[in-house]
Amino acid sequence: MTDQYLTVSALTRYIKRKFELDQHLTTVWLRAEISNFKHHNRGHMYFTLKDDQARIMAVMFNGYNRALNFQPENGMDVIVKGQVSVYEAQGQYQLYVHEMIPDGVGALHVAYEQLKANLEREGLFSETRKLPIVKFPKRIAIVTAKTGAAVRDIISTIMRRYPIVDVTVYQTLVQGNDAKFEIVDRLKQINQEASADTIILGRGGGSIEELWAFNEEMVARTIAESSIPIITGIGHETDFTIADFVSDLRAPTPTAAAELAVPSLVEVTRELKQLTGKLDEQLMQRLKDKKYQLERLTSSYAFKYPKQLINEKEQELDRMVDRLQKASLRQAVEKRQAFDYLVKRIETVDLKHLVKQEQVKIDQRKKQIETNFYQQYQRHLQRFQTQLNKLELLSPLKIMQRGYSLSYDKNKQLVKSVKQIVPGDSLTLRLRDGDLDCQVWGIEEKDNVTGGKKNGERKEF
Amino acid sequence: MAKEKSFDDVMSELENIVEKLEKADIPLEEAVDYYQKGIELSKWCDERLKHVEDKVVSLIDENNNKVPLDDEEV
Amino acid sequence: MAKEKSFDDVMSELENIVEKLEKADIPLEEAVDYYQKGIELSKWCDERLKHVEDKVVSLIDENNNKVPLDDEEV
Amino acid sequence: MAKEKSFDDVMSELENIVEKLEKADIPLEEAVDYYQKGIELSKWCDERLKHVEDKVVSLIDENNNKVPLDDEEV
Amino acid sequence: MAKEKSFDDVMSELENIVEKLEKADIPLEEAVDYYQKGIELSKWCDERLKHVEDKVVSLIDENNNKVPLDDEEV
Amino acid sequence: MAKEKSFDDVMSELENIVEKLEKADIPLEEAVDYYQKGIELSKWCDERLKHVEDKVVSLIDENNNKVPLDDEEV
Amino acid sequence: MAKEKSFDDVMSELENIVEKLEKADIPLEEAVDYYQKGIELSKWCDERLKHVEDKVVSLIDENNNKVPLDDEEV
Repeated sequence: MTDQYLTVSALTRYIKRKFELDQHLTTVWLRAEISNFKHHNRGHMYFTLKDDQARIMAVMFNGYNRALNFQPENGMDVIVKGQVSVYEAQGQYQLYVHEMIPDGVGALHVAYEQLKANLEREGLFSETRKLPIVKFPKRIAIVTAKTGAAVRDIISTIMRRYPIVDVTVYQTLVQGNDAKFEIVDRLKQINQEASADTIILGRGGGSIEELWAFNEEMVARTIAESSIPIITGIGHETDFTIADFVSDLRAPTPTAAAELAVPSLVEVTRELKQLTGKLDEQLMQRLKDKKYQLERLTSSYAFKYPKQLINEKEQELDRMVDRLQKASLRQAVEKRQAFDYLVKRIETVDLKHLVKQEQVKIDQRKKQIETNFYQQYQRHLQRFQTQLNKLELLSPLKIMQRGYSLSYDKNKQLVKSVKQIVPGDSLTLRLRDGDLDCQVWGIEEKDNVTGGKKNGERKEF
Repeated sequence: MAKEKSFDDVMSELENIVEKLEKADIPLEEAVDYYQKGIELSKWCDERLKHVEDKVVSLIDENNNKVPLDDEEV
Repeated sequence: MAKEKSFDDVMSELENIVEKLEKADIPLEEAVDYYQKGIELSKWCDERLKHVEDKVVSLIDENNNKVPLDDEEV
Repeated sequence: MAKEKSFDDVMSELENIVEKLEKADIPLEEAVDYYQKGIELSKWCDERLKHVEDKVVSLIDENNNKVPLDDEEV
Repeated sequence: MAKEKSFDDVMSELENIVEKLEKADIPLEEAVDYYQKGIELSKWCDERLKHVEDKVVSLIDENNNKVPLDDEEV
Repeated sequence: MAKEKSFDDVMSELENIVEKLEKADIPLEEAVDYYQKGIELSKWCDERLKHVEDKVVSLIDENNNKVPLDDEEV
Repeated sequence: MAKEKSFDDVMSELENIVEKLEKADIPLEEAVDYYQKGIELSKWCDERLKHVEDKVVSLIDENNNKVPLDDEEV
């Protein structure tokens, strides 16, 4: 069960959120009487707003009340703008006042604020739709009252600064109910006639009610529609009219509007002189630049010393020719060296020596042949002599030296038997030291070898 | 130069030309052309400024009549 | 050289040629051609500049008669 | 030699030949041919250079007459 | 000897012969034949070389007359 | 003896004969024959060598006359 | 004696005879025959040898006459 109960804080915060989410309560315009006013020494204002039947607690914090141009007091009727919210600590709803004006002019202010808000929303105050002010106008139209300080201030200022401009004053009412219609007509007229390149809309200072024509919507819209730039100079520095917001340029005073509308002739002349001077200066500078550029180019190394281009090639060619000749000579020299080396090698081949060697060989062979042959010959000779010696030693003729002789018949046959012989045969009797030719006279046969006579038979020649 | 041109336009033009001439890389011929044009414009402006006439301040009254404003008034 | 060519175009051309000439490895014949062309172009530029200078001086004289500027500047 | 050949082309050709000659193992007859060709090419280059030099000198003279630069430099 | 033979071919032939001649065991008659051939070839080579040398020298002389280089170098 | 026979062949033959004559048991007539043959061959060799020598001398002379190299060397 | 007979054959025969003669018991008449034969053979051999000698001498003479080489060497 206890879960269903809220804390007071939660409830209060909930209620506060509800207040803050309500669009009607976030911006409230209220007309009321002040009571219980207390200006806290820290700057905040606390008071009650009431009417015949009801009251509401209100606070205006320091940051807001500083802009007030009057001192609120009890019993004063005021118009306030603010937001309703909850002061949690006290569980109290109250009005947090942002703006406050005394009632009476209050209605005008509301209208002013509402128109301002509308036109702003429409974009009429946008800087982008503002026309540029002509710097050197030829004709200026002044829309203001025929008499009064404003028109005098404007004309004298223009004539002092820029006397070459045409000035036309378009007389108009600047206060009262009809003022807005005249102002609108004049502005339209000037636009139709295209009789000016700048319009000054001016009026001297006054109360908000006196300046009210310049807060009228039709004036504001006419200003916005103008194809000629409009400078407003209305009231004093602190006065901001709707016309000021819509105009192409707002001046704080009529005199200031005149100053903004035209340049000073002295300044213009000075400016022209400066520009003309710059013209000369710049052209000379450009010429100088170009000259310098040209000089820089024509004095560049390659351009200034064109022979250098050739010189390098000359050197290159010289080097190449050098290399060509060296290489060619070297080729010839190397071939010559190789050739000479071969020739030398041929020449070191000693053919004569070879011939001599061969000759020596031949001679050796010849000698060997002779020697060998001689040895052979000697061998044969020795063999022969050995046999010859032996033969001589064995010669049977030596036996005959002891007195023997050998008889040979006429046929040179050794006579070994008497029977080989008949008397009368010739015999050769070989003795040791010669032969005897003999004739057989008689034959006497003997027995055998014993030497006995055989039958004593004797044959005679 | 056409008379219709405003002093304002011509001064702007002149200023424009000076700005262009101030650029270092502007071609020579263009620079000369600009210069020539600039001289012309400055002459025109000069003449314009010298030619200060006494301007009459006129008043368009309630009846839309154009009347010269009394000097005393101004 | 055609009159239509602008000074700056010709200067660019000249600069181009100088750059090419400054390269060490440019072929001989090309180098000479470039040089010849460069001489031609530089003459043209020089004449152009002189011509412009003369023109400017005459413009300034003309100008000075009407709008006297500082003499030292011109 | 055809006139269309550029100096640098011929120099390259010459260098080519020289490089070949600088190789140790080239046959004699080839070496002689290369050498003869090399001499021919070098003569051509020489004439070309002389021709070009004359041209440059005449260009410089011409240039100096019309656009006098520093005399010592050129 | 046929003109078509190159110097280097003949040098190879000559070298071949020299190597053969340098062998200790070469028969006498072969040696004589080789020697004779070698003499013949060396004469041919010598003439060839002289011709080339004359040519190179004369071309260099001729060249030096036209393109004087450093005397020490050539 | 046939001319086709080479000097070296004949020298071999000659050596052969020497070896044969060195054998102890060679019959006299054979020895004589060998001897005769040997003498003959050695004569042939002599003549041949003489001929070769003449040729060598003439070749050397010829060489020296036509290709004069360093005199000390030849 | 037939010419076909070799010196060695004849020498063998001679040796044979000498051997026979060396035998003590050979009859005188036989010995005389052998001896006689031996003498004959030895004469032949002697002639043969002389003949060989003559031939050698003539060959040497011939050789020396026709191919006179270094005197010391031969």
